[in-house]
Amino acid sequence: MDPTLSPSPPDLDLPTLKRVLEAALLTSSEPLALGDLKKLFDHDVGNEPLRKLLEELRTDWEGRSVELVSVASGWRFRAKPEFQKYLERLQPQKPPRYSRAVLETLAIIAYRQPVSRGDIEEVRGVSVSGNILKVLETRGWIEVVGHREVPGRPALYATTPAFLDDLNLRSLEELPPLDDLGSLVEEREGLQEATAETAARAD
Amino acid sequence: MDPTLSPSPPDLDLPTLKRVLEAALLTSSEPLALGDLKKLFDHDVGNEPLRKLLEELRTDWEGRSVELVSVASGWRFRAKPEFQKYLERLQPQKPPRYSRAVLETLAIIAYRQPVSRGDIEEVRGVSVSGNILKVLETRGWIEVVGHREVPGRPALYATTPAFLDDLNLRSLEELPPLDDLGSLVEEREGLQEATAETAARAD
Amino acid sequence: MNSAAQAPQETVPVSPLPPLARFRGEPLFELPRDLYIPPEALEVFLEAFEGPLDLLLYLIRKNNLDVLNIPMAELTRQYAEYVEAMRSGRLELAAEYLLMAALLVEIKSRMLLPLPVSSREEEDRDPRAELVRRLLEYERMKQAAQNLNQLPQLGRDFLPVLVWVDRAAAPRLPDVHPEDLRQAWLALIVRARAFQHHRVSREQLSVRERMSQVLRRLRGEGFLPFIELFEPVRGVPELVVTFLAILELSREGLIQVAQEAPYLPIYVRLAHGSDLIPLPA
Repeated sequence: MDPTLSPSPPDLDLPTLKRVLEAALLTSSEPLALGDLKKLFDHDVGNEPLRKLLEELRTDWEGRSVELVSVASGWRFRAKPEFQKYLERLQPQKPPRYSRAVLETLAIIAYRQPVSRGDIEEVRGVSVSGNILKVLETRGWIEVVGHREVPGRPALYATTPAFLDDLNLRSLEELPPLDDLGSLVEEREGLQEATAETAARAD
Repeated sequence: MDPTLSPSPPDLDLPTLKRVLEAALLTSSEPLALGDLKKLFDHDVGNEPLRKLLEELRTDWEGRSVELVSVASGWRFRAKPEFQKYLERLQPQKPPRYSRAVLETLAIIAYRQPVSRGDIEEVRGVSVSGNILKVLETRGWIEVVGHREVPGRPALYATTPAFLDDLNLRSLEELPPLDDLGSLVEEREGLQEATAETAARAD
Repeated sequence: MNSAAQAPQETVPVSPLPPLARFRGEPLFELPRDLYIPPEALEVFLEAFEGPLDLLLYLIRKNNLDVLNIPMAELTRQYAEYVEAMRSGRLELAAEYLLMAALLVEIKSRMLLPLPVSSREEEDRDPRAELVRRLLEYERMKQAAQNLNQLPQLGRDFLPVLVWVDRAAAPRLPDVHPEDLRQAWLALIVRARAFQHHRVSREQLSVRERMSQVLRRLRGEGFLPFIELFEPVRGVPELVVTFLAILELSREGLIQVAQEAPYLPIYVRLAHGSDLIPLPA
């Protein structure tokens, strides 16, 4: 236990605090934010001591089959992916595998958010069925975050924190960077404009 | 690791077997029977080695906030009951409430102690079921401190130090004073409000 | 997209995606070089493409064409042949495919026209620019979709830990606040319409608390010396409260106070009728 964590809170000693944190994280089906974790205790545990305890817990669990990870909505325990090949044998049903249409729609929303259905259709060159958006909404990965102020007020979609959680990411910045297609793009007279525009949209 | 657990299974060493078992048990919401756990591995792990590994895991987890238990349908990890009071704070559930009868009985004992069941009935104007007193005794909030020397020698109830602790009081004198009740009751509106509120709280 | 697309070769692997289509049970990872598509497979081919942009990209990559310098005539011809093959298969062809065919023809025709002398600004504008921009953006998103799909995913590639909490093992007990007791008392008074009788002062409450304490102290004891019930260190008010409590207990017949003779020690005991314990000598 780190001695710099003093002053000790009035009603619980640090080892007990840590045990309570561990119990909460092991029994929660969702990641727990610092704010959630504070609710566990009567007295106010500061952010810094809490983070230190969480880091200690993470270290305690190193080398096990289960690890403590920090994702967009907070902290959670998960089984390491390398154990999935065993664990999936106990899974009664196979997890969903998404079609290309769903994955492309998700990618456009993730990288270009907030986007309307029309924006998605513009990129994909085909109409986007309501079903595709529903699959992603049901999974809790996308949500309507507003409406564009144009006729029809189309809904604007963005990804949710749960999307990042489920991919074990803390922020959109941790998404794989968009491929640099520069190697394909050779400067051509008359096409500089198009290239510049493409580059601008990639930002 | 117990050396008698040989022969080692062909594809996994015992520490890995144990890690897989632990991951399976930590990620399963249902108890896992030996038969389920065997499905994790390609080769046949005998019941005996499996039980030994489970016993080892149980010992490994001793003293933590979570324990490995064997129930009718198999093995599962569960939070120790003594940690539940913390974990419940993460649930936004409405806390249970005592009925009006229980609260009134407790109020009479708190303000008028030591009192007999007859005293309580006289104030409440209705009979007091033994169940109500039992709820409060089981909670550790009231106890029999003596008997009145009248026919039947009725038990006299008083509140306990635990009652003061749980209500965060240092002494009975810190209970809300009743002196100002007169003014409240005299006001017709206040009375109706109070009655309505009491009725609402009794629900 | 990948280096394979750059190198000249007979066929171009489409991607690490699942087979492009299945034809008579055999997975097809690439489209045939020629335009012959078995009629039974037309529908699956169509499904294999996510739309006209996808088909165009396929044609460009397959022919190892430069995206930025698309030979419109050739691309338009190939595209039109695919679309015609799909149409002759009497498939319900999505309107987007026909729209794209029209766009390709339009671009092709604009490239044939001489540029108007007056519009200097338009001079640099290649009619293909917008198509190229869309193709590149689509290809980028197509690749991003594959990259996303390769990230470990909850449920598919890893499981969350979920340890059971047995709610029944330690059921939650109701919380009671001092104010609840006051409210309960208030309700009683309102009901009895006799609050004057039940008015309890602070002093009385401390006496009643001490009464309980004295009873508790005497429980299981025989006679206890009177003075042992007092703790002088707690001050005079405490002594008075204790004395009042003993008087009240005695008045209510709850305790028995005994003194064998004047000036001898006073003893106190619970007023039990049955288990009489003799007064200490």
